[in-house]
Amino acid sequence: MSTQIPKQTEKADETAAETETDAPSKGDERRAEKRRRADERRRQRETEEAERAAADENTVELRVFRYDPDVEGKQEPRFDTFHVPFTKGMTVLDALMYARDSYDSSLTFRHSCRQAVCGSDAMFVNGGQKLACKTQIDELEEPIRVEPLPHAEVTKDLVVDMEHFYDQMEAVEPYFQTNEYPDGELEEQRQTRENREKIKMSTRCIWCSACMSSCNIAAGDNEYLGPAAINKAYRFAMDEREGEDVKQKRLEIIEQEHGVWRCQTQFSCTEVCPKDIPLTEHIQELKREAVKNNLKFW
Amino acid sequence: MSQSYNRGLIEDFSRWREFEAGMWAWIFHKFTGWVLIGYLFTHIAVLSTAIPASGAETAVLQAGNDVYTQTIVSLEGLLLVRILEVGLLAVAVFHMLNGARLLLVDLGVGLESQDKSFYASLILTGAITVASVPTFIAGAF
Amino acid sequence: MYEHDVVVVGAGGAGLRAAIAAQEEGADVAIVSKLHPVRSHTGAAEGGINAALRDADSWEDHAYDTMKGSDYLGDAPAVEALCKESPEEVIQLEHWGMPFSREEDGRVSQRPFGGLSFPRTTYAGAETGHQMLHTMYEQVVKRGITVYDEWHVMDLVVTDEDDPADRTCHGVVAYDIQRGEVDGFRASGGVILATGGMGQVFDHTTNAVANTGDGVAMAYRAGVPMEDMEFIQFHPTTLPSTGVLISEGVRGEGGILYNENGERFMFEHGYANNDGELASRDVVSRAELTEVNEGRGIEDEYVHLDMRHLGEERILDRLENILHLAEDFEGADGLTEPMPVKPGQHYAMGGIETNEHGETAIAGLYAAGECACVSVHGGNRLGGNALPELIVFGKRAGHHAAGKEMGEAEIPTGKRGEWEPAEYEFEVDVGAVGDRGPAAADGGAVAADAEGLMEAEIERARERVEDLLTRKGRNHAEIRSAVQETMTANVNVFREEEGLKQSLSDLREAREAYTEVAVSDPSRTFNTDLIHTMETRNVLDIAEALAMGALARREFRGAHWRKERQERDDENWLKHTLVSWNDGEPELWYKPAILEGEAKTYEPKVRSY
Amino acid sequence: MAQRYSSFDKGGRMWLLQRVTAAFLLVVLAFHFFLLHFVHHADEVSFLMSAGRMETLSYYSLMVLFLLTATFHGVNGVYNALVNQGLTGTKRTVIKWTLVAASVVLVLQGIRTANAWAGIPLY
Ligand SMILES: Cc1cc2nc3c(=O)[nH]c(=O)nc-3n(C[C@H](O)[C@H](O)[C@H](O)COP(=O)(O)OP(=O)(O)OC[C@H]3O[C@@H](n4cnc5c(N)ncnc54)[C@H](O)[C@@H]3O)c2cc1C
Ligand code: HEM
Ligand code: SF4
Ligand code: F3S
Ligand code: FES
Repeated sequence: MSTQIPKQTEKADETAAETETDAPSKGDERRAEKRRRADERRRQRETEEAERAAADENTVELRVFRYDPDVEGKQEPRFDTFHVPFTKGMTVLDALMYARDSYDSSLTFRHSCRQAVCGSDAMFVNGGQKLACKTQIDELEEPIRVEPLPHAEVTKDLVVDMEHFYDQMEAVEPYFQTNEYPDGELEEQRQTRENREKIKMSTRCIWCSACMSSCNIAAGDNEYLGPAAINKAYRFAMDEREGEDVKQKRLEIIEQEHGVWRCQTQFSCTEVCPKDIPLTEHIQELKREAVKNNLKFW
Repeated sequence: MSQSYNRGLIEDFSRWREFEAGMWAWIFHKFTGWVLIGYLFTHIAVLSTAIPASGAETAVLQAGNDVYTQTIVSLEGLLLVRILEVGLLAVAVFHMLNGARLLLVDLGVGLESQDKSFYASLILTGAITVASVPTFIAGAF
Repeated sequence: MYEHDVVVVGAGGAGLRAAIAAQEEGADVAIVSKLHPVRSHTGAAEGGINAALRDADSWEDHAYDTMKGSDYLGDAPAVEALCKESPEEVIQLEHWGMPFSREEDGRVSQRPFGGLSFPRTTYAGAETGHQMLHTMYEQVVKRGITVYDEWHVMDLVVTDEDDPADRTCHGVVAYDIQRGEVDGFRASGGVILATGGMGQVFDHTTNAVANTGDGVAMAYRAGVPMEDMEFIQFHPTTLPSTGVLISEGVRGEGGILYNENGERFMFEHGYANNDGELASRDVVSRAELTEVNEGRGIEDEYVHLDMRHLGEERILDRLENILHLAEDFEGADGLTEPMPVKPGQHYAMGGIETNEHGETAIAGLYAAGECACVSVHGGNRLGGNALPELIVFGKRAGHHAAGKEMGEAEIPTGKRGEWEPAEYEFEVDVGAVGDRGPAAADGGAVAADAEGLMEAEIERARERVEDLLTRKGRNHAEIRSAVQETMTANVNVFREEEGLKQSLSDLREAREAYTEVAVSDPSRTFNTDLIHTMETRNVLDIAEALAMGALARREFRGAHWRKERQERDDENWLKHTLVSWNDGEPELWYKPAILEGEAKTYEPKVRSY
Repeated sequence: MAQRYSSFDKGGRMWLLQRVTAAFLLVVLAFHFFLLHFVHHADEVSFLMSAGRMETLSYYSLMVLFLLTATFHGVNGVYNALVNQGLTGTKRTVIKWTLVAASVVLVLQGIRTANAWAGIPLY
């Protein structure tokens, strides 16, 4: 059973005791009482779940990180345990949705597409950055621990603040730029198959931020562009449709103080990317590209 | 700076479980690099005893009674120093092998087998260290 | 309160294109979306974008194919606009850098698609939607268009004249998911709804969890009719646990469907003696469900799609991504075992009634994309026709809202043109429960000017949130699943009189239950419980209109199949279904489909391929 | 183009130098270890033997170069590591110059030692 329960109760008692000594206000008492009742309810729910789990062998145990700055009793981060009936093909996201819809509707996480294209549900599952919807339960060791992405500010439960990640993505001028378009009205720009192949993997990024969360350098240096943004820059720098002058500009962007040189080839970004983008390879190629480009003028 | 909530000791610790090869390599490389630069300073400090020694008489030098030779011999006579030297060798060998691996990575060679090359560096380091123990310890007893 | 010229609700393909277009016309635009733009479900589209780009092809052919595909329920002016403009829009995307797949000579690739007389589906690998969505978001970043992401739009701010045709939309009220506050977005030029699909009305869908048809429901409550809601496309091969789409390619390559007894039912039970597994989507979907209903389904739920006999080499070569999908989302290894599949809701042909400029019956309110019904898809959407719809009508709506002169529209909206009331009598109550309460488009009564109206609506929305957060009651999840269950059981690919009636009474029950709904999470931060509860109301409104339309339409057209009459009835049903909310008393009515186009008049023909 | 020249980002140059010195060190350090631990054993070291080697110009210059590159490589490595951990502002400037000073001391002391062996009276 969940290890947090006794601790939580202790806490509630403590606060109650405290308030007694220094002339409790009615509000404090009420709040303490409320908290106690909430704990009670949770304990009861968890016992029920555990019983159900015992009755039915086929359940999975999930330990989920909980935190909410707004709700008393959740301000102190803790883990809640859920027992979810296992069905074949179940993903971590399915399990979380089940837990939310059946046990605790305040369990909060981002999700939308359920098919690894929206990039909403990157989380820290059993110690690794994973897309919850793309992670099969039966490939994980139990109990399954689900936490929000490390190195990011937690908004609530499994939701982290993505603003910083978006800023980095948008810092590399992530839009196509060129000075020449073909003449004809319905003329497309030509691009060789090889060139499209070269940028193909880099265009698959779904902005999930798993890579950024896994990179120790990004954790230490908030200004580091990070693997995803550099990959985005790669996507354009290597696109032959953009032309030479634009490429020069692109290289200047990625060469800035907190750009490619920060990368220490840790490879963890490449390991966790749910879209299998060879991030380290792209970063390294840009470093070489930058050096080559600069050597020309030496 | 980046922020993260304290998730308790055990939880924090478990993060290490999924450290991938590349990350261990990074940590080891860092550690060995620092040891090496630290050693370089001490090394030069010890060697500088050669400066006063060079003023000594030729006979003294020949007999090995100068400050430099004395310092080295007494240091080398200590088992601890010998053991530390083996450690230094291990550190240096790892840093060299992994450094070579990193140079290849920078050249874009063998990125798919980066984990294998890391393990190879580890194993080779171990092998070379063990193999050199006799040479390093020789004469210490 | 925030003020902009044009407020776009939704940031999928349609919303982004609309915002860019409005900005091109010089308007100050803002996008308000409950998801960050790149999380929109447009990113899930795989197949491609239809556009007549090549010399050997023509927009007229594309229009003809589309009309035929729609089973003659498309409106010709809309269909022709789509086909004429999609080439320039696709080239526009290419000029914005979209990484299309390429031919040897460096031009964009096109491939054949079901129902098309020319290979005109332009694609970017198996991730066309993803590339399109990201390319357009890049343009939005480039232009510095303001995006309010993770804001859930709750309702429209519309004046309350009796006749919806006299009403005006002044903006929207929205809930900031991160901070838990209600605020208003006032739009002096217009509000463009681009909120996407409504797959969550069914319990098994290829749509995202966020596709709850919010825009459709909002417009409906404000007085805009919903059009052709009964036309829902079901895809026969989706994974049972998640609804992830397994492309038709598997059957195209020779994949076989088996039931629990290992019978190749498409032939052995005579569903399609000629084409077998390759019969059209609706036929295969119905066959699968019949098997399950007659007890020959596996685990009473799905059938097997087997591709093992194709051999590892061929599978890896042509269907590799299918292996990954089955593995990642279903835990099934397509090389060693058959994959479980079942039909799933895929696309809503119907939606908010608009004309070809994206205008709705209410002034200042526009709609584009899957939430709108222009109508280009009529009774059935052709694969690859939704993405061009997003960019063509997104752009048109954006331009019009920003004040561009575009001439008189040919498609009438609301009851402005020819129309007839439905003769159908519903046995169950529909619409709002109990005392009708304040009309959706209320507020006009209390405020004379737009400013005051906005304030009043914001206040009302705040009260509603407050009420949901503080009251005690039931969890929305049960209600939503009740809706999804009855819709899937009764308004699915099989539609029979009895079932449809059943669904309406189940929906009634759900509506009544919803009056007691409450949110148990008291938090002001990222309260998804609250958001989902509000969405469930939208799901309810849509489900009901959908079931009403389906019950009344006694014919088999496009994706709508009726047991009572299994053939198309052009005599009586060459017309669009419309449902108006009427401040709580839904009304069903019809308007004729427009078959006279600029190129020609599209005479209904037998739809056979 | 002159502008381009000066815009050769420092990060890029240092990065490249770190790799170039690493490649050089790889060879020289291996040689160094081999010579001083396997060919000659550590406990046999004496002033005269060292002096003997140092008196050859090529060995002397190799060792000085070894010292220079190792110092650069090591100190630059440490500096990078600190910067990557988020060292900024005044602290960063202070540490940078401290490291530079330490390197200068190290190199000078090293050269003095080498000179002592080589019999060059510059120490
Ligand atoms: C699996 C799959 C494959 C497909 N393949 C193809 C294909 O190959 N070719 C093709 O042509 N079509 C295809 N389609 C159909 C097509 O992708 C969709 O119809 C289209 O992408 C819908 O785009 P949209 O912009 O209308 O909506 P979406 O992309 O769904 O965007 C809706 C937006 O509205 C926002 N929103 C919703 N409600 C609210 C609210 N209350 N407040 C604020 N914002 C809100 C959301 O945040 C989102 O940004 C496919 C569909 C699916 C599901
Ligand atoms: C023998 C050959 C050597 C090779 C091939 C080598 C290779 C490398 C490489 C490639 C790096 C850069 C890592 C990165 O930035 O990602 C590095 C870092 C470093 N090296 Fe070496 N090196 C060698 C010898 C040395 C020596 C002799 C010293 C000590 C003086 C040393 C000290 C360091 C330090 C301190 C770092 C920084 C570590 C960190 O990132 O914290 N190296 N080495
Ligand atoms: S690069 Fe990969 S891990 Fe990083 S954000 Fe993009 S998809 Fe996610
Ligand atoms: S994890 Fe970080 S250090 Fe580089 S290789 Fe990836 S960005
Ligand atoms: S839910 Fe969209 S990526 Fe997982």
